[in-house]
Parts: sequence; C-alpha cells; structure tokens
Amino acid sequence: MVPVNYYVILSAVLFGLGVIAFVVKRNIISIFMSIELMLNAVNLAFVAFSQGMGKLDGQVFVLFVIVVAAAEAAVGLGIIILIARNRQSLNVERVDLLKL
Amino acid sequence: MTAHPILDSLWIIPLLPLLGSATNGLFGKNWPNATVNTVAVGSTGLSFLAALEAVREFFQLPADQIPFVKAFFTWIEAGKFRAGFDLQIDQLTVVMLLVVTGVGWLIHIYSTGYMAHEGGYYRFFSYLNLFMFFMLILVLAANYVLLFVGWEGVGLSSYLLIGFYFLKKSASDAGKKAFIVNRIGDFGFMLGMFLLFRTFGTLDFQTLFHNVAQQGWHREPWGVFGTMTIACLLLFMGATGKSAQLPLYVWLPDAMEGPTPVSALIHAATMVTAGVYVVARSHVLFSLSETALAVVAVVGCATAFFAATIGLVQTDIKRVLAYSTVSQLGYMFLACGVGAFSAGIFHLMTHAFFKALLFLAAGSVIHAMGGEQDMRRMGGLSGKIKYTYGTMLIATLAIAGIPPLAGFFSKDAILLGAFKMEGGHPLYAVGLLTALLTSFYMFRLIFLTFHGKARYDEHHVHVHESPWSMLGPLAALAALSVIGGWVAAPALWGGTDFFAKFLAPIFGSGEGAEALSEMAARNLEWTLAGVAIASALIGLVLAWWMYLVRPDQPGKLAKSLRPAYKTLLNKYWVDELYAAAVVKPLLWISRQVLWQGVDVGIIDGTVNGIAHGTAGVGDGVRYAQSGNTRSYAVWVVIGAIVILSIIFFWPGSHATMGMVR
Amino acid sequence: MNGFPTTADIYRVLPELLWCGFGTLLMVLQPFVKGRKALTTFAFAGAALGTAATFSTGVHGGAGFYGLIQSDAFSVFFHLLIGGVACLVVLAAAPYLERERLESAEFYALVLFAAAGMGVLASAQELLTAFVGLEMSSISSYILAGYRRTSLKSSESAMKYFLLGSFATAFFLYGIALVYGATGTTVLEKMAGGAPNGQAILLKLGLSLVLIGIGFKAAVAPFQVWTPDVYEGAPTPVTALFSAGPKAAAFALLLRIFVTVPAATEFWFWAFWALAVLTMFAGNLGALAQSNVKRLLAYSSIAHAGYILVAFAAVTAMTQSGGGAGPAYAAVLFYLLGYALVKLGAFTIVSQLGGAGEKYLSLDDYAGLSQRQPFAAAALSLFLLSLLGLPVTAGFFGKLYIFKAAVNSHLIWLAVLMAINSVIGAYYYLRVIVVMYMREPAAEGAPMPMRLPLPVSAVLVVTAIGTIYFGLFPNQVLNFILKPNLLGALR
Amino acid sequence: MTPQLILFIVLAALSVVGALSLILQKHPIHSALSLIVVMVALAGLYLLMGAEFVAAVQIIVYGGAIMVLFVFVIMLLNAGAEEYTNFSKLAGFAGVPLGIALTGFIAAAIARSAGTAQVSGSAAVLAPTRTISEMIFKDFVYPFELTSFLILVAIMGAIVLAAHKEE
Amino acid sequence: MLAGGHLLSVLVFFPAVGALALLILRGDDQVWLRRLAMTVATAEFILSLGLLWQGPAGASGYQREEFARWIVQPPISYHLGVDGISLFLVILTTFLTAISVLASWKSIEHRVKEFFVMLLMLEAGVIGVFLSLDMFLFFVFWEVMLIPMAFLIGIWGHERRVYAAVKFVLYTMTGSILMLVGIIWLYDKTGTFDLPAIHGMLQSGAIVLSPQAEMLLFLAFFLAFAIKVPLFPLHTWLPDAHVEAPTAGSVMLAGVLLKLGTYGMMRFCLPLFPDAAHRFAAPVAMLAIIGIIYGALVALVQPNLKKLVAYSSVSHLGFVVLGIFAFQQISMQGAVYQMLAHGISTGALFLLVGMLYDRRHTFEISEYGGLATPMPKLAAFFLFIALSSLGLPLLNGFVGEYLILLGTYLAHWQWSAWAATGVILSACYLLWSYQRVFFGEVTREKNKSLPDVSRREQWILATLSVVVLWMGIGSTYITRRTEASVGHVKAQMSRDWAREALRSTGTPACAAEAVTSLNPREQGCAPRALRAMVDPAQPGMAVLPKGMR
Repeated sequence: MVPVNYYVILSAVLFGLGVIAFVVKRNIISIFMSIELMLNAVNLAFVAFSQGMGKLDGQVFVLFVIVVAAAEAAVGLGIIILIARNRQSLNVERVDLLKL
Repeated sequence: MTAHPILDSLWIIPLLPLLGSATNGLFGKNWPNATVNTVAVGSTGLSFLAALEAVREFFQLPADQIPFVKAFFTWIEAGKFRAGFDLQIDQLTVVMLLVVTGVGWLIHIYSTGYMAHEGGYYRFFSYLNLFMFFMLILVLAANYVLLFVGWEGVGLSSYLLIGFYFLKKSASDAGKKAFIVNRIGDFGFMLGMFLLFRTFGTLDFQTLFHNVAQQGWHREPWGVFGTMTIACLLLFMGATGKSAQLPLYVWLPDAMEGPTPVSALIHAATMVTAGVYVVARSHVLFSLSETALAVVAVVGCATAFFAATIGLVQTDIKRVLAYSTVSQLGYMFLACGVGAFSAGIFHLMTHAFFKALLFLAAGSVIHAMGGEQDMRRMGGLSGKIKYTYGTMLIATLAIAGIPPLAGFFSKDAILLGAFKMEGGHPLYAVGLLTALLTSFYMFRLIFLTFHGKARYDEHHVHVHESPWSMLGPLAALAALSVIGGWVAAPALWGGTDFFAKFLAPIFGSGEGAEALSEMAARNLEWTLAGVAIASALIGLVLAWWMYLVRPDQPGKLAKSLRPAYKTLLNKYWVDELYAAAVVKPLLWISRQVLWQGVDVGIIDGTVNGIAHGTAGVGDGVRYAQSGNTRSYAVWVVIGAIVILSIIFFWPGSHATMGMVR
Repeated sequence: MNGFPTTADIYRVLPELLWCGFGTLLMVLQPFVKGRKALTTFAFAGAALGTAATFSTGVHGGAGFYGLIQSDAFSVFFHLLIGGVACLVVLAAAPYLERERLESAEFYALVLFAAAGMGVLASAQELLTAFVGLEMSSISSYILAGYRRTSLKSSESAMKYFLLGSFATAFFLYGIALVYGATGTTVLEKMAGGAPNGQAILLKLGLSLVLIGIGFKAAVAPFQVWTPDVYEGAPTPVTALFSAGPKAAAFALLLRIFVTVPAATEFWFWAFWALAVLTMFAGNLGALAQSNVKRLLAYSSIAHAGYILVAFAAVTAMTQSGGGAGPAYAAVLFYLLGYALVKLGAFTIVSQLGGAGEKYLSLDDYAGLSQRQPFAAAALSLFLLSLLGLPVTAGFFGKLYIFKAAVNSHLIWLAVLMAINSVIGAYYYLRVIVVMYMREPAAEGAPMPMRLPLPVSAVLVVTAIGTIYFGLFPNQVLNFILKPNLLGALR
Repeated sequence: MTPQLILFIVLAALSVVGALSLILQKHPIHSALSLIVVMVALAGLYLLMGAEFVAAVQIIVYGGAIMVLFVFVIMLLNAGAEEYTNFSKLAGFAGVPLGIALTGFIAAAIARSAGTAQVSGSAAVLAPTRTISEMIFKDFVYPFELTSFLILVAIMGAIVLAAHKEE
Repeated sequence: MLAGGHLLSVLVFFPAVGALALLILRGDDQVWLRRLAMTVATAEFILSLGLLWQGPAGASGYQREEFARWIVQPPISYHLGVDGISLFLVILTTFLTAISVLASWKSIEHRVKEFFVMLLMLEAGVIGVFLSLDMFLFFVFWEVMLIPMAFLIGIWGHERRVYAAVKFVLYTMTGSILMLVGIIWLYDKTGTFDLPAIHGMLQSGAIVLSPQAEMLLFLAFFLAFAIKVPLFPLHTWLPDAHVEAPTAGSVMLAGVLLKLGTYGMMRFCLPLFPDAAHRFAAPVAMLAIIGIIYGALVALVQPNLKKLVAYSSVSHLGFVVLGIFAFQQISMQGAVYQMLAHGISTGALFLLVGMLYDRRHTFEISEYGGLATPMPKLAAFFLFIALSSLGLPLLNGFVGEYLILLGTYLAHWQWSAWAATGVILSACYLLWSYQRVFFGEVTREKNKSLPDVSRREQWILATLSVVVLWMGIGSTYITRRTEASVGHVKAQMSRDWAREALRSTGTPACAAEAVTSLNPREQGCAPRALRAMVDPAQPGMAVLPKGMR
C-alpha cells in the first residue's frame, strides 16, 4: 500500500527535473525531450490521482495527453528539421535572430 | 429745443476732436496741409466754441442743478459694478474745460506754423486731436472709471506724440518711458479705485462723495492709515505719475523729445496737470485724511524745490522749462496739500497760460535758430526776434511772480495757504526759496537766450521771426498771462476774489474769504506778498549779475562747487539709479533666472527628464528580450514562482487592499 | 455511464465541426483545385459558414456532451469573434500567400483548425476539452508561424513558439492534473463547490498553474517574452491571427473559469493586480524604442493584455465584494472585440506594405506614407488612434469600460496606473502617425504598391468601419454582452 | 515496508536517475535513451498502481512510437554532442536554482495537502480497460474526435514544415 | 428660426460636413478648396450668430438644449446646451476660424486640402466641447479636437514642429486621461454623465462626496484644464507649440483652445466641487498670479517675437484663472470677458506676427527694426492691437482685466495688488518689442523694401480692429448676456460657501450676507470669511472699511 502523495510528489520531482532540463539543455531535441519528461510527470500524477480516487477518467486523460504528445512530437520534430536545415546547428542558443 | 442744447449733448465737446483725429488719421495721408489744418484746427475750434456755449449755459443753471450730470450710456457693467459714459460739468470742470479747449486750440493754430515743414503732418494733428479728445473726457468724466479712460488716453497720446520722431531712438525711448512710468502710477490709481468701490460700492463722483458724507467718516488724524488715507495715497500715486512728481517725475524731462507744441500743450498746460485735477476732484476724500494731505503737500513741496535746483544748471532751453514745469506742478500739489485747493487750481490755470506761452516762445526761438536748443549757442536774440522776446519776457515775469502778472497772484495764494496751515511754515519756507530759484533760472534763461553777445555763428544760422500763425497764439497767451491773474485777485489788491468764490461750492467757502475779515490777516498778507516779491526780485538780480554783468562767474562757481554742480547737471543721477536698481536687475532675473533657469532648466528639464527616464527603462525592458529561448524559459519559471508566492504568501483577504472608496 | 450524444450536441459544436470539416476538405481538394482564388473562396466560405453556424449553437443553448462544453451567449460572442477573425485572416492572407508563393490550401486549413481550437476553448466547460482545444489552436499556430520555411526568422519564431508553447502547456496540464487530484473532476461546474477540506491547497496550486498556462497564451508578463519574437518572425497575416485569436480564446477560458469556479476568484486578486501592472509596463515601455512596426505592434498587444487584466482584477475584486461583475466581463468582451478589429486591420496593412519577403517593416519605410498611400495611412492611423484609445473608436469604449470597471470596484490606483500607461502608449502610437504624416518620404522611398488588392481593401474597410461603428454605437454589442446571465445563459 | 513500497522506491529511484541522466548526458542519443528508461520506470509504476492499460499504452506509444521518432530524427540530423555555449546569463546562473525552487514549491504544496488515499495494488478492484473505452467513446467522445483532427493537423504540419520545396 | 430646433447640432456638425465635402474635392484645385473652406467657415459664423436670437438673453439656465440618448450602458446621452458663458465662446470660435481660413489663404501652399479639413475638424471639435452638457460627450470632443490641432502644428509648422506637436499632445493627454478617470469616478458615484443632473444632485445634497474623493476629483479635472490654460508650472508646451505652429494654428490655439481650460474650470471644477474649489482657491490663485508676473517677465526678454506673444498669453490667462478663483460675480464675469478679449487681440497679434513672418521668414526681433517706415499700415494695426492687449481703456483688453482685478480686490486685495503689476509689465514688454520692431531707422537691407499689408490682410486686420473697439466700448452687450449664467455658477457654489464661512469665522450674519447680498459693503466681509477659511493668518485687515470693523 503506497500513499497517493508519494506518487504525486514523485511526479512533482520529475516535472521539476523536466523544467530544469528545459533550462539546462542546449540541443533543441534534448529540450524537446525534457518537455516529454514533463508530460510524463503529468501522466503519473493523473494516474495516481485516478487510482487514489478509484475514478478512471484520470487514465482517460492520460491517453489524451499521450496522443497530444505524439502530435506535438510530429510537429516539433518537423520544426527541428526545419531549423536544422535552415541553419546548420541544433544549438538553441544560436537561434537568436529575433531579439530586443 | 431744450433750454441748454449743448449741456444736453455734452458729448459733442470731446467728440469733435475725436472726429477730427479719425478723419486725419484715416484719410489725411495724401491731403495737403491746408485740408489737414482745416480739419484739425476746425474741430478743436468748434469744440472750444461748444465749450464756451456750454459754460454760458452752465452759468444759467439753477444752483440745485449743479453739478450737472448727464449719463449717456453704460460702458461696463458686472454684478453691482456699473461704469457709465457719464459726463458732468461743475465749476471745477468749467475751469479745466476752458483751459483745455482754449489753450489747446491756440496751440493747434501755433502748430500749423511750427510743423509746416515736418513729415507726417497729418499724423501729428491726428494725435493732437486724439489728445484733446481724451483730455476732455478726463475733465468731463463723472466717475473715476471714465476719468481713468481719459487718464490712460492722454498717456497714450503723449506716448505717440513724444515718439513722433520715431526714427530717433531717444524719441521712442522717451515715449516708452513716459507710458510705462505713467502705468506705474496708474497701478496705484486702479487699486485706489478698487478700494473706493469696495468701500462705497460706487465710483460715480456724486454718489461716492454723497456716501462719504452719509456714512459720516470722521477725519483720519495724522499717522492713521485707514481706508480713506490708503485710498487717497493710492490715487495720489497715480497723480505723481501723471503730474511728474517725485519719485515718478523722470519721464517728463525726456518727454521734451517731442515737438515743442506738444511739450507746450501736453507736458506743460494740460495733461500733466491732470494729477492736480484728480486730487482737487477728490478733495472730499483727501480732506478726510490728514496723512494723505500732508504727504501730498510734502511731496509737492519737495518736488518743487528739487526740480528747481536741477533747472538751475540745465543748458537745453526746453529742459529748463521742463524742470520748471515739474517744479510748478509741485507748487500746485503743495497748494492742494495745504488744503488750498482753489489756489492750486488757480495756479494750474495761470501756469497753463504762461508755461504754454514759454514753451511756444521757446519753440519760436528754436524755430528761429533752425532747431538749435542749447542756450549756450544763443544770446543776443532780443533784437532779432522782438516779438517772441516780448511775449517770452512777459511769461517769465509771470512765472517769476512779479505783480501784477498772473503768476504772482496764484503763487502768492499758495504760499499764503502754506503759511496759514498749522505746521506749514517749513513748507512755506521751501516754497519761498523755490520761488527765488524759479525767478533765477527763468531770468537766466532769458539773459542767456536774448541778451549778451551772440554765441552762434551768424553765417550759418540766419535768425528769422516766426510766421503769424505762431505769433498769434503767443500774443493771445501773453495777454492771458497778464490779465489772467485778476480773476482771482483778492480784495487786498482791489480784486473780488472771484475765482475762490466761484469754486467755493466745490471746495467749501474758500480759505481766503473769511481770512479777509480781520486786520491781522490783512497785514500778514501784505508781508507775505512783499517777501514773495522780494525773493523774486533777488532771483532776477542774481541772474542779471551772474549772466550779464559777470558772465565768467557761473563757470567759476561751477568749478568751485564741482560736486554739487555735477550732481545738478546729472539730475541727481536719478535715471541712472533707476536703471541700475530696477531695470537691469529685472531684465537679468527675467532672462537668466526665470526664462533660462526655471522655464528651460527646471520645468522643461523635469519633463524631458521624465521622458528620457521612461525611454531608459524601456531599453531595460527590451534587454530582457535577449532572444535566447533558455532565458525565456527562465522568465516563465520566474513568473510561475512569482504567481505562486503571491497566491500563497500574500497576507489575508486581499481584495480590500489597493482600493480607494 | 451516459447515453450517446444527441443531435443537439452536434448543433452545439456545429461551428467547430464545420471549420474542421472544411479544413480537411481543403486538404483533400487541394490537388484537384487549380488556382488560389478558388481555394480562397472555398476557405472563406468555410470560415463564414462556421461563423454563421454559431446561430445554431445559440439556438441550442446549454451544456453539451455531458457538460464538456457549454453554449451560451458568451460562447456565441466568442465564436462570432473568432469566426470573424478567421474570415478576415483568410482574406488578408490571400494576396500575401500569392506574393510569397506559399501553398494556400494548407495555410487556410490550418487557419480553420486554429479557429476550431479556439472555438473549443471558448465553449469548453471542462478542462481537458479545453486542453485539447488549446493544443489544436497552438499546434496549428506553431506550424503557421513557421510557414515561410525558407525564412530564418519564420522558422525561428516557429521554434520558439513551439518550445515555449509546449513548455507552458506542460504547466497548464500539470495544473489540470492537480485540480483533478483536488476535486476529483475536471468539469468546471462540478468544481464550483471547491475542494474537500485539506485539498484546497492542491486546487489553489492547480489553478495557479492553469493560470500560468493561459497567461502564456494571452501574452501576459512575465510570460510575454516569446510574443515579440514570434510576432515578428511569423508571416504577417499569421501575426494578425495570433494577436486577435488566441488571446481572445485564452481570456475567454480564463473568464469562464472565474465565473464558474468561485474558489478561483478568492486568491487571484493580487495576482491579477500585479500581472496587470507588470504587463502594461512591460508592453508599453518595451514598445517605446522599437523601430520595427511589426515588433512595435507586438509589444502594444502585450500592453493591451495588461489593460484587459485590469478588468480581470476588477472582476475578482467585485465578485469578492459580492457586487455583480457583469460590467467587468462586458468590459473584457468589448475590449477584445475592438482590439481584434484594430489589430487585424493594422497587421493587414503592415503585411501589405511589407512587400515581397517582408522587406519594409522598419518605421523609416513608413515615412511620408500619407502621400504615397493616403488610404492605408488614414486607416492605419485610425487603428493606432483606436489602440491609443481616442474617442469615436472602438478602442476608446473598450478602455472606457475597463476604466469604469476598475473605478466601480474602487481600484483607483490601478486606474491611474493604467492612465499613465495610456500616455506612454500614446507616445509610440503617435510616433508612427507622425512618421507617416509629418515626415517626407525617404528619397529612395520603399516602392509601395499603389493600389491595394481587393481582399485587403475589403478587410481594411470592414475593420475600419467596425472600429468607428463600435466607437459610435456600441449599443447592440453592449445589449448582447450585458445580459445578466451572460455565462450559462440561453439555457 | 510492504513489497509495493519497496517496488515503488526502486522504480521511483530509477525514473529520477533516468531524468537526471537525461539532463547530464551530453549527447542527445544518450538523453533519449535515459528518457526511455524513465518511461519504462513509469510504466512499471502504472502497473504497480494497477493501471495496466495505461502502462501498456505508455510502453507502446511512448516508448515505441514517440521515442523511436526521436531517435530517428537524431540519426537523421546526426546531431553531435551539444556544444556548451552559455549565451544566456540568466539561464546559466539562475536556471537550476529557480527550477529547484519551483519543484520544492510544488512538492511542498502537494505534501501539505491531505492526500492520504491509498492506492490499492490489486488490479481486480475494477476492470479498467472496458470502462476506459466506454468513457472514451461516450463521455469524452467530443475531445476524442477533436484529437483525431489534432493528429491530422500534426501530420499536415509535419509535411508542410519538413517538405523540401525549392522555388 | 434658423435650422429649426437643431441649431446646436448644426453648429457642431456643419464644419465636419464641410470638411468631408473638402475631402471629396480634387486636391490640386487649390482655389476652389480655399473658396469652399471660406464659404463653410463664413456660413458657420453666420449660423453661430443665430445663437444670439435665442431665448431671453442671459436666462440663468441653458438657453437652448438638445437631448438624445446615445449609449444605453453606461447611460451616455447626446446633450448639447448653450448658456451665457459658452454662447460667445462659440461665436468667437466660428469668427476666428473664418479669420484663420482667410489668413492662411496664401501662406499655406502644400497639402492645402488636408489643412482646411483639419481646420474645420478642429472647429467642430471645439464647438462640441463648448456645447456639450454631457460629461462624456464633453470628453469625447475634448479628445477629438486634439488630433487636428496636433496635425496643424506637426504638418504645417516650422522647423521643430514634430517635437512641438508631440509635446502638445502628450501634455494634454496626460491631463485628459486623468480627467477621464475622474469623469468615470463621478459617474460611479452619481450614476449619470449628465452635467445638469449631477449639478442637481450635488446641490440638493442627494450625493455627498467625501472630502478626500472631492479633492481627488477636483484635482483630476483641474489638472486637465490647468494644462490646457496653461497654468504656471504646466505652461512649457505653449511656447513651443505657438512658435512652431502655422499662423492659423497659433490663432486657433491662443484664441480658442486655451479658453477650453478656463471654460472647463467654470463649467466643471467650480460648480461640481465647490468645497474643494474653495480649499484650493488660494494655491490656485497663487499659481495664477505667479503666471501673470512670470509670463510677463519672461515675455519681456524673449528674442523671438512669436514666443513673446505666447508668453504674454500665459500672463493674460493667469488673469482669467485668478478671476475665476476669486469667486466674485464681478471677477468671474471679467474672466469670461477676458477670455473673449484675449481671443481676439492675441489672435490678431499672432496674425500680425505671421504677416511679418510671411515677409521675412523669421521671428527674431533682432532681424527687424524700423519697419514703421516701409509698412506704416501694418505698424498702425500692430500698435492698435498691442494697445488692446495691454489693456488700454476703450479697447477690449481693459474691460476684462479691470473687472477681474476689481472683483478679485473685493475678495483678496493682496491678490489683486500683485496681479495688477501685470498691467505695468504688459506695457513694458509690448511697447519695448514694438519699439524694437517698428521704430528707429531700418537697419537691415532686406527690410527696406518690404511690402505693406495687402488688401486681404488689410481686411482681416480692419475687421479685428473693429471688433476690438466694439468690445472695448459696447462691453455691456456681452456682459449682460453672461451675467445670469455666471451668477448661476456662483450660486451653485454659494451654499457651500456659506457653510464654509460659518464654519471658519463663526459670524453667521457676515456669512449670510456674504451669500445673499452682493452689496459691496458686505462684499468686503464675505471675503474675510473666505480668507479666514483659506488661511486664517491673513494680513491687511487694516484696509477693510469701517463698515466691517
């Protein structure tokens, strides 16, 4: 028997790690991955809550999240390819034409 | 047809000159001088006739209708305040009216000759008529506001006429100076009016004086600064400006930049006496404040002496006359100050005659000398321009106070008044001394100009007598200067003391009148008269000795008392003082402190500072926009933390804060 | 377990369905249809139909799909707004796409999908549905932002928008998760009761994270950082869409959350207060020094988000002090309406003047525009004046109502701060007008197309007339949005 | 110390370690692999909670589809190890601390909430999959349909963006 | 009757329609543009004269009103009305517009069409401000008229025109936005924007503003108006705006726009917030007096003729504000009159300066000198106008100044005394500059051959001079019409005035008199109550007449 809060706190930690990853990583793909990490954290929270309350819709949400994540992945990777093609670098810090 | 047509349409008297002025001003540019003359002289002449007729009708009026007030239309009206275009005529007005129109007319005639060869002929006469208009408004006004109209108006016309030769900087300066100094006086005059209105709720002479009587104001003793005193002093401030008394006399000497007829008419005969007129007109108020009267007397006396001293050493013939004018005006104020109003007015009249005559004669001299005004380059003219010489001599005798000419009686009356007034002896003494000085510098003028050997080079300057158009008026004024005095000749001289009696309804039964009764007074008068005559003669003799017998004396004297001489010559450096103490600092402060300092520096500085500051912050905000996605992410995180901390750590129920009910 | 959805449910979401349907059709038909005109017409027809279909939602008011969505006056208003935006964007984009040689079909399809997503947001009554709608509009927006593939700026803006967008989405989602954890549901109405004791803090946290997610979409400081870059980089018609559409939708969702979840209003007052001030200053100050018109307008739209937040602060304050917050909602709605009109018009002009490859975006290129393009210059100045909030423009009334809301709820100081900001704003709006009217055109002045293409002028006429009309006679709109039960009405 | 708890701790540790390595790895491919570790661990947790369906989807869609896509793209662009530029001062200095702060914030808030409900490990409590499917196709049919359009958009987007097209 | 019952609306919108008509005309056909503009302006002027026939002259309320609902929520109505105060200001506006059109006949060459459009729009806006009785409407027009003016300065101005235009707008906007907040706040308290309605509520005490609120509201309104006037520390936009603006712009700016501020004070600040007005009377008067002296002194040393005139406006408007805040029937009527007089004479001065500029393209006084010789007529006109501006009796300047000073004196003799120095200074700067420009020998070659006034200019100036003279002599024609309205404004303050007086002096009799009767004997007393209220330690009781001691 594991209290729900454990799971939720774990999700919080993972979410935070995702945030940190987003800020720390330089490679666009890695940054994107950190977003996925955050989404996973969300999923964990959803599942934990749904199981905790014995309601299933939480798991339905997880499915939606995953679908959306997939869609984002498609588009995101498309954009990444575009960037890579336009300027031969995946370093997010080098993409700062628009500023001030 | 009413009994007195002119009185009922009193406006005709001032209106005529105005029409003349307008006509000449608008259309006269291309007219021949003759036409301009006809208009100008005609209009003034007509208004003179109208005035005479008005006076005739006035004498037929029953006593209860005097003063005769005629309201024409309301000019300004607001709340309880009403200022109407109301003209009134009473004894005082009659005197002024005749003097103004008569002398004015004569001087118009004179000018036609004098100005014949000047440019802007039409302009000159337009201005001159305009002056007549305003002066008549001034004397006919039935309330202070309308009087103020004339008051400012004559100031304007004098500004225009002094600056008539506007190509000369000195001329335009003098004009400006005259106007502004007068404005300083008017400042006081206005405040005086305000105070009167606030106190009595009206500015009409009759109602106001009536209210004064009604409310039973007691006479404010010396040293008390009650309403009445302050009002009177404020009015007197205006008078000092207009009538060139200390400390505002400075403009009058400079005003001699104007054409000589102007000096004669405006700066000798009429306008400058307006101050005296106002004081006399408001005598009801003045006589309720000993302080005010004393101030008037002292200022007048001081001015008389002060100006006379300056007059001693002036070499410009017109300036001598100018200072003498200032001095004589001082006399008039002295008279008013000691309560001898009728004497003051009397002197005003006689002075108008002989001083106008002096100026005109001087003008004729200048004319003869081809524009020369410096007496040191004249001399021995008596033979060449007898006529002018004659008239001018008469005028000089008159002003010097040699009986039986006009000046004697008036001046004698004033001195008598001063002597009679308790504590008036010092005033009397100074007055007497001034009389001596007067006769001295006047005869100095005569001797320097007409006697001795010619000090000008005869080849260039060919002296010639002036045309009749100029000599006519001289003659007329000379006559007046001779006989003018007798209208007021006291019984003592076998006269009827008509003038004092005539003005009695206004000033109360004259000072002289009851004094006549007993013996002592009579003896006193004799002695005073004798002393006066003596002093006049001393002055004459002194001048004769210094400038004809021993012509080198003045130079020596000047050397021996150099400082005094210089001081007098430079008119006590008053102009310089004013310039250094008032004008320059004012300009400096305005330019450096107010304009550059406050306006550009502080205010605009602040505004622009704020603007730049904002822009600076704006740049700061822009630099948060580094274009780097990572920092953007950090911004989002920061925002998240901010929101969370606000929501979690903000004290209490929040919405009530930050509200203003 | 509920039964299957009824036809009424279908009617309630008809606009979205139509938009999505036409979007799909566009993609399907694209290979067969030659010529852009046809596609444009078709897309426009789709957008217009969807907008018209709002009528059906109005008729079948009430909750749909087991309370996932709610069609009421509120959603009707926003559907009309969004639909209108979509129509105008389609029109404005037509000549642009032609000039830039970009495929029309996908573009229009994406616009329609985005519109659908926003529509969902406007009517969503349940957080997950809202999330899906949000994603739908966002993902289409990401793609649209990068639509000019070859341009570095465009791709960069796409990347930034995408990364940060999904970053924020994650917050939003996590917020939903927490709310769900706290209340056991994601349906707003069911949360009305608040959370069981002990879970309140979770609800608080969740709602705050939701706020962050929405705040990002609505370009609220400090989540506004992406806005200028993305707006500048994206193709201008897309920028027009961004500035008008998502912001409206996001605020719609926020508003709905407020009204239905009173728990939300309790602790958000100061958050809104601070965010409003922050956003206003960030926008206006940032705009001061801009020389690129597109960017300047981007900053200005941040500032306007700030003004709208003032109204939100008023809403919270009022619902707290028990007063009816109706006028405040009305303020938000009306403001969004006027704002959308104006921004659409302005960006349309910018896109038109930008010329091929968006060369002429700097302020100097606008020097002396009044001589070269009097109509465009006049229209642009009208829009700018409306943004500035001068009378007889819609923007003025918007600002007026927000002021009014603020003052009604006694937020005098907030109102004063807003006033100060309006003055700062006045400066840079005037700068543009000054340049257009008071500066002579540069010698080698940017070559301007002397006559505007028909669709563009159509857009301009509509927006301009709308701006003035709502500036003079706001009555109808007001009557509509001032319904006592604006939300959940038509039931 | 029930077996579930031990299992939980293990899996949690694994996921956290994976996440950390995602951060610390220089090369995208390694990051991707560590992310997969995280996902698998999460799948394990789902199982532990008795949400088999979700666990399965997690493995199939996430681990299978999405991560493969990632790896594929990495390969395609043969992205090398990331270069450690530090143009962003803000992120450089404040990034990590702030991230930790945020985490702490959220975690603390959750910890303070009274979520004492226990997660029963036994999957038999409810037969989820059937119910889930019913919910999807009834209660949540509308968002579900929307997601289909969403996918459509995504596909189109990928095409539009990635398509080579020289003019 | 002209235009049936809608004369006011016609007055407001006729110029706008004219502007639209101009827009339709072809831009290059300048002759017809000018003619049409002139026709419109003249027609408008004649129409505005129709106002004089309205109702009983000086009926205390509004002689003529128009009302229509405009916006339901908040209840904003289209409510126009004219009373003695606005009546002549409207006529002044139409008159000066016509003059400006005539004045810019030749001097405006490029973008003629836009110019006249802007001018007419400006006229419409200004008239709207003067006529609207709905605060909201008022604000709308207030903002609307801002833009054309800014354009007039910014497009047709001189070198630093853009700076001036932006400065002008930002200054005004700062004030007006705060005023908007104030208006809305007032609406929040009263529930209406309708001015008479709000007056009613405040008078009847149906609405009582808390002192703090009233103070803030007063300041919100006052700031906007003070900037417009402009009052002393807020005046620095004026010189720039004037120097850079084209002649017509300056004429409208000085002639009409500045009056909007003082008008607003009379229409809003005083009647709506009497207590606050009384509380602030002293500081405001101080600022006004500072403005009078300061403006005059700065004008004295201006090397730039147009700037000089601009600063003289600061000085003259100071008189107006002083008159208003002396709260005396006389002074307030004087203020109204001074507004009109200043409009005419300063407008004329700007025209003259503009004519000089047309000939020499400089405002530097040092560039001129001795102009009386080449152009005597211009010199004569200039002198005439200058005299009217320095308040020579029988010319329009005098009446206003005199009444203001007199009225102020009744309440606060010190104020009046200080202000009166402005009369001296005005003479100084005007005559000095006049001397430097027109007197003396012609120094510069260029000036020797300057043409005198053309026929057109002569007509303009002659017309103005006639008006100047007429206003100087026939002032009662105007004052009789303004009297009742001004009295009305004053009455709206009196209630509180009495209360204040009671509270401060505790001499009921005196206070009562102060309110009821205007007899000067008590006049002196009411101010004492007032003065005691403003600052108890006021010197100078000595000069108060016996009647009161």
